[in-house]
Amino acid sequence: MANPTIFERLDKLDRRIYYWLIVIVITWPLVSPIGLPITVKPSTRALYDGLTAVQEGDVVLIDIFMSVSTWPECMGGLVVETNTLLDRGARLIYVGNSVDVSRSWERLNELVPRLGLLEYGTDVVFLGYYTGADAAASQMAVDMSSIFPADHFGTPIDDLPLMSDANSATDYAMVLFTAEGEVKWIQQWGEPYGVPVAGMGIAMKGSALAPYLASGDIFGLAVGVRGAAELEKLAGMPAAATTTMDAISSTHLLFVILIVLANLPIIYNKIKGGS
Amino acid sequence: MILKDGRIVAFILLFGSFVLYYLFTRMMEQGKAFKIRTLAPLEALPEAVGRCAEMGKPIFYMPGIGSSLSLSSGAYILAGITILGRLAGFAAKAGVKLRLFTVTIDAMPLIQDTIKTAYAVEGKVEEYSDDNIELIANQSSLVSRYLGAVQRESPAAACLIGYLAYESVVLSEAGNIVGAMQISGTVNLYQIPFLVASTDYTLIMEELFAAAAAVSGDAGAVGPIAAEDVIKFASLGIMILGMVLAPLGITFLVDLLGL
Amino acid sequence: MFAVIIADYFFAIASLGSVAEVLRQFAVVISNIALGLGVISLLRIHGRNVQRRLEGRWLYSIVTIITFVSVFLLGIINTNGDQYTWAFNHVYTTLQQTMYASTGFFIVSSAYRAFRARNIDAGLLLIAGCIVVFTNAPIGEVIWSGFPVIGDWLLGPGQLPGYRVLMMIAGFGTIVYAYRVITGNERGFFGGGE
Amino acid sequence: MAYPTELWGIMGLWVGAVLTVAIYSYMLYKENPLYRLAEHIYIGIAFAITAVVAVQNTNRIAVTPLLNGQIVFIIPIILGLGMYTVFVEDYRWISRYSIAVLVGCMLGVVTSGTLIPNIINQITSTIAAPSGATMMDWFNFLYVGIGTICALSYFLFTREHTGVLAPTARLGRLIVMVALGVMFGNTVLFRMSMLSGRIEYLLQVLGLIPM
Repeated sequence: MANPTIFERLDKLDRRIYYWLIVIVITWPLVSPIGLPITVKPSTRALYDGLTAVQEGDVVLIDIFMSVSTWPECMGGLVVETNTLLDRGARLIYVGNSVDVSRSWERLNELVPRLGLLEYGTDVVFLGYYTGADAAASQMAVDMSSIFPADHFGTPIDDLPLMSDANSATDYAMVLFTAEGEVKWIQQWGEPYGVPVAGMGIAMKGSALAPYLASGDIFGLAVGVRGAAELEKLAGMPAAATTTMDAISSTHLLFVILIVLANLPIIYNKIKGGS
Repeated sequence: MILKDGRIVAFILLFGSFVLYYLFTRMMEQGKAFKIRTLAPLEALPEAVGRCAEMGKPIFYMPGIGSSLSLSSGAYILAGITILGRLAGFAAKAGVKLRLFTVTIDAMPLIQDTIKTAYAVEGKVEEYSDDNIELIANQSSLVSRYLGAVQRESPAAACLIGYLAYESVVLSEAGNIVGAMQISGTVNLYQIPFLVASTDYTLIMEELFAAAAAVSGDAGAVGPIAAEDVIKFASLGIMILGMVLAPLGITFLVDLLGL
Repeated sequence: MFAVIIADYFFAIASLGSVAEVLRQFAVVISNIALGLGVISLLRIHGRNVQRRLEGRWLYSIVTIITFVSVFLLGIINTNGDQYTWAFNHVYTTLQQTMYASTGFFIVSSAYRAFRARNIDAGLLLIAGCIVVFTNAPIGEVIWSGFPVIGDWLLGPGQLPGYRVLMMIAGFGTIVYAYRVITGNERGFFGGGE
Repeated sequence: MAYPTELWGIMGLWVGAVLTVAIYSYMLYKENPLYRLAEHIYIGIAFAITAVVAVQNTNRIAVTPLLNGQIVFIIPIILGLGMYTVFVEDYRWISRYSIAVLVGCMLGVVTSGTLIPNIINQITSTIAAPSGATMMDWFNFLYVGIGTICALSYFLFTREHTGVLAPTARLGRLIVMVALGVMFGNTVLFRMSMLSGRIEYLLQVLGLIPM
């Protein structure tokens, strides 16, 4: 190799140095934010437009698939979705497929205090945890009460007025997924019953869901914390996701610099060997 | 018509597939040969073993995490073990030490059996040892165990083939540090980009199944894959035709598929 | 089971619908009860460690067992109790988030060590990856306004054919898999691995 | 959320912070007893919480209806318990029936759900003419169409990649690589947002930034 010193030295560099470097580049913008501008992607706008098109009294099912570990990625988006839907007068039903969903529900209530002011059972219901993936979703589509005989707090479903209007898929105006587990809603609710599906996915869903987005199986998608920040911008309520964006910028820059550095010797050798 | 609206094409697709699978399996059993095409990662197995033999170093194998009984990971772990059988054969022949790390308790008997059989075929059953196969309690401890073992034993090649999760990036990096040639394969979509960028050969998604079928050569495995190709050809034909028709404003095919 | 649910999907027959409904409910109950399987295997592994006084391990295994038993009992007695909620919020939540996030470190060290353009394929992957990275991070736009333009194309039509095919392949794979399980060709479930 | 004032709340925050540091000490320093302790607590508590939720749920969706007279629920309960025989060599066969029911149902649901969105809709939307009429729309239509065809031809397994298939399969593989590259970039976003969430938490506990 022509210039071995720097690359070889980088190669032998203790990995812990990289790790400390990350800690530093994340901490810095968190302590003193830069506030780089954020542009909104079309799929996020489509989601937001769908949310604002909801009519007063429409019932929306929100699947909090995320576990507490995914909060930094998806909670911001869930908050905007909830606020926007409440502004439109929609009635919301929450379910979740993660064992810690009750914790996510509590956190959502902390972040959207007006959820607690609504009349529970009429305007909003938290049904709680379900398991059984696709089988459960497909069963919910025909009879909600068989999967949830009672809500999370033990109130029988018959005592919740909202649930009598919302026992099967056709009663719902929309399903929103959070983080993951979206395919079962597309396959078991969207496709057979025509319920519009959309939501807030972890960043990888930006790739995995692109075909569904293109074929119209989902009408909108916010991708990861970036999507959450875009939603916050659209709704005019900057919060946690917007703050995170600077740290995203700095770490992403570091990441690309390292990849470029790693590949310089290869490119150099190719050019030298080729000529 | 008792068929639900909009499900006719789906019905034909599903049952048409089943019929084709059955026919192709039968055809194979009656002697018709279908060959799975060359898969570069599979072809690279002898090279990997050869490298180890030359350098006098062991080869590592990791058939993934999860349970062989689970719907999401089971099939892939088993596919990984089928490929392991072929690798173990090469290793036995060349006298290369094969080290395996797994968390899949329920697949342990199968893994041991697969390797032992491969050694027996080469007439070297006495070189087989259970000690080279390590069962580790969970994913994170597997990662730390593997990291340690790679440093100490510095394998000349490593295979990460099966159901992989976040460990893929960590383990392949560990392999790169000691300069091992690496072959990987998984169906976990999220991990494939990392494997492609950091290992030498990767079986992408269904290639893993095809590779396992190619290794086993079993009619029940190869037949459906051959039949699947017929369906893929049909899909290709429909798409090519559809693309020609679309600019002409003819929506006949789109309407047909909507039935 | 398979046949009933498939038939219910295709045919509009009322009685079939209710059988399929009961079956789906059964599946949900069974998968719920099966959640406990992992617990048994956990107790077996760590119990054995303790029994054998495995060097450097058994004390930790005791920690695992004590944590499990105490939190489990607290939860069974009262899920909304203060102690259980506390353990849930501050220990479980934290560890869950922390462990999940730790790959962030590894990705960065691998960026230098492992991600090389070994061939055209890997090169293309890395280039597309880096452009998307700069599309996701607001700083990309500051560096060059072209990043989000190319990136948005990549995130839309650019990746579409590749993903579409990966999805179709997964779909075809599911059908083959279903066939193999039904016909008893898949060893995993019914052969038990012997 | 404001910084807690009562003892348990403050203690909770600090326990959380110590555990976070304990886990990251593995990356930022080296494998050490503190990390191991945190790791083992995690394994224990994760299983405890899963078990508690499983018990609660089973109670809610099966045991309660059973006690209310829906006898039919005895079947899934027995089948569910049957799963546990996997651990007993001699009775392992019992678990196969439970697994068979579970797998049968799951396969039925998954297979029936996969046909239209995963396969048929994808073909349909590839060949549907673009809604807009700009040059870009038609370019994308061609790119996506040809790309899909080439990429699918790469996944033909019983033909060697020679003749007509040689260029299409090669191009197909490159197109799959572009898709994987995008996934790669998105994964980086995910990992980094998770990590920055943790560091934000630590900074909040230390009082360096507001809650």
